[in-house]
Amino acid sequence: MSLLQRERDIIVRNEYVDRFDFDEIEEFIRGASKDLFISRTFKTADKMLVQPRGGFPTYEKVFALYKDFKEAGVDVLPLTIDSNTRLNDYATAKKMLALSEENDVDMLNGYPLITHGYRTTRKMITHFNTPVSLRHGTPDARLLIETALASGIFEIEGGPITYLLPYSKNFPMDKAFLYWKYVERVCAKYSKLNEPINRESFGPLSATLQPPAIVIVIQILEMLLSLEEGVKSFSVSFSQSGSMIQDIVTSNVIKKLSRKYADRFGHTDAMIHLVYHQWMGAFPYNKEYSDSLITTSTVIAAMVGADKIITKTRNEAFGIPTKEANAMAVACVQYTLGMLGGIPKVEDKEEEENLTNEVDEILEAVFNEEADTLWRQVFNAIKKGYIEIPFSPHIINANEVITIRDPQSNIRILKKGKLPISDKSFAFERSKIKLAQGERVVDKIIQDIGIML
Amino acid sequence: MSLLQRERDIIVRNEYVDRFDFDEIEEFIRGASKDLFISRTFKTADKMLVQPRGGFPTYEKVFALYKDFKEAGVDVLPLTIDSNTRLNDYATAKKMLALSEENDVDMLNGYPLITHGYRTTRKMITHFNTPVSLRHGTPDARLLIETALASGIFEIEGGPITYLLPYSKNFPMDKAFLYWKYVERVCAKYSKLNEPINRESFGPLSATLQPPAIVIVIQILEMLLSLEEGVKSFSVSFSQSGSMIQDIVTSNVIKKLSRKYADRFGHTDAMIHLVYHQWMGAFPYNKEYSDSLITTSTVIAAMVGADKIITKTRNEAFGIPTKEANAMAVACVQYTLGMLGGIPKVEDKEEEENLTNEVDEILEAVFNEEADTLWRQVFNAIKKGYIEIPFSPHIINANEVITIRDPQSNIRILKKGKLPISDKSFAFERSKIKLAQGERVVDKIIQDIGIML
Amino acid sequence: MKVVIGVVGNDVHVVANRLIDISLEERGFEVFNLGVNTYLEEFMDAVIETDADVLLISSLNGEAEGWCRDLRILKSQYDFKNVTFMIGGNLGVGEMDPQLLVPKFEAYGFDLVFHQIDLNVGLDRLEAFLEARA
Amino acid sequence: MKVVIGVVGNDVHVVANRLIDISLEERGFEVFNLGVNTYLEEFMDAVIETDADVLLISSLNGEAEGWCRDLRILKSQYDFKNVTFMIGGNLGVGEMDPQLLVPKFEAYGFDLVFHQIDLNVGLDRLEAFLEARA
Ligand code: B12
Ligand code: B12
Repeated sequence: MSLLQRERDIIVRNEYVDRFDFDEIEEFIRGASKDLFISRTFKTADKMLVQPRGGFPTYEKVFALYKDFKEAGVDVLPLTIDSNTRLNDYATAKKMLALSEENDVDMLNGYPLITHGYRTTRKMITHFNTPVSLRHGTPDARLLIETALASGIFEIEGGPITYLLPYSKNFPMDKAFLYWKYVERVCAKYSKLNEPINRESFGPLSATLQPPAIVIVIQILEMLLSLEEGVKSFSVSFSQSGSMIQDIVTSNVIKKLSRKYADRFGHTDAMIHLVYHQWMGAFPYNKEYSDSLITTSTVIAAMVGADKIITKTRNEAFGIPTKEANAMAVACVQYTLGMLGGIPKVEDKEEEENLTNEVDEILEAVFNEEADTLWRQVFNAIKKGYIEIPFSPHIINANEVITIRDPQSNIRILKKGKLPISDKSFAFERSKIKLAQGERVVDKIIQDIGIML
Repeated sequence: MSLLQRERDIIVRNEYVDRFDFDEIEEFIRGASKDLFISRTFKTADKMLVQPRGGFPTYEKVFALYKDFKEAGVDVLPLTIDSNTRLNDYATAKKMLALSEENDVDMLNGYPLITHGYRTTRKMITHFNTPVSLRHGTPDARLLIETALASGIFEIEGGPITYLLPYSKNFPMDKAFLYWKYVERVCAKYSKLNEPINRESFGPLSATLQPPAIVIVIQILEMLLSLEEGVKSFSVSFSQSGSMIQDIVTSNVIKKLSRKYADRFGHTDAMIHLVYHQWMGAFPYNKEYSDSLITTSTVIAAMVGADKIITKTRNEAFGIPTKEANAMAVACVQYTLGMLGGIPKVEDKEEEENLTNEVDEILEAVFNEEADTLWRQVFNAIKKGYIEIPFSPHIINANEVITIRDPQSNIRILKKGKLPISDKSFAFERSKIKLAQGERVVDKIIQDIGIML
Repeated sequence: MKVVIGVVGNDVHVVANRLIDISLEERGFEVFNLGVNTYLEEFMDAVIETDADVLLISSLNGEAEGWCRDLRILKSQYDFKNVTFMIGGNLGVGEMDPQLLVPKFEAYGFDLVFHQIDLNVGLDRLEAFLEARA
Repeated sequence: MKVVIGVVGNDVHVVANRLIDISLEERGFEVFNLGVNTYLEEFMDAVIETDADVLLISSLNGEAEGWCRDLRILKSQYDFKNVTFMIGGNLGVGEMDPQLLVPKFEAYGFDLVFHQIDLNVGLDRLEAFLEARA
């Protein structure tokens, strides 16, 4: 028995889990409907796929949510996991699920997948026969991913960096890398049985003034860590920045560089997709304005040429959206994509060159790290502050980089901390920034975070 | 006394009109608040101006509408006139106004300006101290415009072609030219007293598959006819086509050519502005989709670089909008414009060249007409079918041109009728069209009209 | 079968009118299109003159009611027994309840009333109606 | 004046926390920032250790109620008479009626409760509260 399989046997043996029948699961995946694989939908669809976020504690409420989503014309269904399950606290998840079922109130902010188990969940997934994407934010997602795959969920979001730096205060980073290595391997293994399992990285990060160079570096690194383990279908992603041209530039560069680095590392057969997240920062308290923001994001996504868009709702500023609000957003995004014609192909050579240089420079520093494996190089790079994200709650994050917006709303690097970008690249960033006479950086930051309010 | 003044005295002597005190009106305009002149706002504002449409029968309802618009952050107020007044049927307008006032139901689809008179209306206009734009659709608008200007309404929409071909079945075209000449002259005269009066042409035409070449030709001709009489501030306009790139191309070409032809005719001192109409064709019956359409139009307007945007509402498919729906649209458009950053400057050299050629070719044919005045040249050109608009109800319209959409939703000329465009230009149009095997043109037209449904 | 079509009153919305013309021809009707801005009397005259089987009126700008009120009176003056009267489009000002509009126009003397209904749905219903009548 | 701040429970929303830190410093407070993912007991310990005048808790992910229920019990175990207890952010799951939320959190032992209120408005109110108390 392989080492991996031995680890798997241990992982799935858990008092909150019904016996895992690996043979049956392999059989299921081998024979699973092609329509459940987003990796295939990416190939066959001639439109941008639309996917909302969402999850409720009970099976019935998720079923009802999926029904509404389908009626709204959804392309990819989401399954968002509750935060107890994310923190591997299955006992609390179980208790809260029972309370939710008895009292018809939601005591969890998502679907406790481990508690429901794969046998139950699979019924729902196969019933709707639509690709499902797993949204969590879990550093140790081993059991979660085993359960998801066994349920028929063939797209897994996250990664050791993107589900750690924005989502955790002190989960040990080396562990995160190893636990995600496990996830990649299981995904790779199952990818051989039918269509490939798709892995997706979470580009929005802390969703707050993230400079594109850092986003792209992290996307490429998580992609390489995944492909390295045998994954064949991967989605890089980023979220609306607040500047249309910056989104276009980011898109052009991430498409070019993710392919370039995948190829350079020998993964020429890997499929790479681009996912665009509608505005992930603070939403306005006005629901009509939120609708306007959602449509604007959609138009930008079309200009960016994303393969998939992940939607927000008019309830975003208030709390977990109702299924109605969520489905309405899906319908409106589909409507907008359907009627939008004549999208021009835009580029900005100078900006693209600078962004390409920055990404190359940071990646070079990572690859030059003395370490035996890629994940250790990345680990060191983050520890040294070569990579850091603004507004991360994690203790390992360097917190030295400061970003603000230029007059066109592009996010620019004001203080570069330990980012290994060249003087030339940094000078380019600085040259775009215009602070008004006497304007304080803090005030500018507050204003720049709140541009959508 | 000048000939014009003699005509003016006759025009304003009408049993439905209170005595016109021209001296007092001149005094009023001379001393009027600069804030009432959109020609000045265009110069001082550093944003796209937002203007809705709207008008109700009674003074009180328009007052309330304006209040809501102001709270929504409107830049330019509209005054839409009822259709009896448009047809110079002041008796019916008066009767219906009385009924509306007594019964608190709207018996008119707009504001009967003649019936209310300038003394009353001026109170409202000066109270809000915001530029007002007159929206009508009247071929003989002489008395209407006298009353509007005397009221403090310093932007007048329309023109002898754009308020005739889409709006009338058999009003004589030569008369329309002469009546509008009167309007231009009065506007020109008053323009000397304070800031210039702004004239605006109505580019949407029949709002149904209008080819950009025809729209631009008509915009330029109405502009020239107006500047010729001494108007110094003019807005050309067009409406969303359904293709983002076609709108951008239209904008780039209309900006360039309107300036070129104004200068060529010696009007180098005239200010020319660009107005963008949100989608003017059939709206969806779903109000949320209408909201999405409105936001999409707004984003395109920003890309197009318009000086003013004219908004629609989520009620469009159903009927005259409530003041609440109307104000909401204004607020959402302002929100969208406010948060949109990093708009790229887009161009498409090949498309722009072709469109420029088409416009130049048609205008050349007009200017080559044997006639002593420009308006007669235009008149002849329309009679000969050198200029015609698809889906005009007017008997003079040639109705030979057929347009359909290409795969990018651009509106293309399938049959050119008598349009004097070169074989090269026409070949370019035809080369873009792709009809599916066995697809009938009628079905394609029906589908292409309804792209927003 | 002969159909007289047109848009009633001071209404210039011509687009649907053109499409109805084409669709009727395709369905094999002989069409007499009076275009926009047509008054009720003109419609009546045309029906008599062409000996039409159907009168199909459109109204989009919301003013239909004012222009169609007198249909019953006009109908009573001539023998229109074998003529089918049909109206469609946007039959009210502002947002209207179709439940209230339809009976109102039926009372004016229309056999078939379509408020904000697609023209093809309406023409299918017309054909079914004519068949049932025949 | 000393203020202990932080985000309660399993909540990682750090942005407002950073801004509150900066704003309090600017207003002349001495700030002890415990960051995100802080439990009620840790807050209490920090208040005692630093001898703070104010405890300012944020909660954004909707779970505040579960984490703050026990405040009254904890308060009763120590002498917090001179400490001002304050909470703000997004205090419920889904869309909530602030009219219901505020009294609930006051009952838990908070002096100042702000549901979806801008931080500067909240800090102005804090200063006014401290002044009135002095
Ligand atoms: C950015 C963001 C994230 C980022 C956070 C990055 C980071 N590490 O900080 C990411 C993407 C990682 C994230 C993750 C999650 N998020 Co989140 N997130 C947001 C979002 C979009 C903006 C928050 C923000 O930064 N705002 C900007 C700052 C400056 O403002 P603020 O935090 O709103 O605070 C203001 C006021 O509340 C006030 N304030 C705050 N504290 C205090 C204290 C006092 C005393 C006073 C007076 C005022 C005050 O001051 C601020 C400025 O005025 C909000 C929705 C929104 N608001 O639009 C959701 C939101 C807060 N997130 C939410 C959720 C559920 C989550 C997740 C659980 C999502 C999931 N299901 O996957 C995860 C996990 C988080 C966890 N374990 O806690 C929900 C909370 C639900 C609820 N309350 O009902 C929200 C409301 C979104 C939603 N509608 O579902 N999120
Ligand atoms: C394009 C348009 C115009 C163009 C018309 C160009 C032209 N000459 O045709 C222009 C810009 C010139 C225009 C002008 C005006 N318009 Co207009 N216009 C529209 C718009 C946006 C689309 C109409 C259209 O062409 N639709 C496409 C065609 C194919 O569909 P349709 O006409 O809706 O018809 C469908 C059905 O009703 C059905 N149908 C039609 N007839 C019949 C008959 C039968 C028997 C059946 C079964 C079905 C049927 O078939 C069609 C396809 O399914 C509509 C709003 C909308 N629908 O989104 C307003 C609208 C019709 N206009 C309106 C108004 C008020 C005006 C003006 C008075 C505006 C003003 N205040 O300035 C003027 C003057 C018009 C006049 N005197 O009549 C109102 C009517 C208000 C109401 N009913 O309450 C509308 C609804 C807009 C609004 N919300 O205010 N307009």
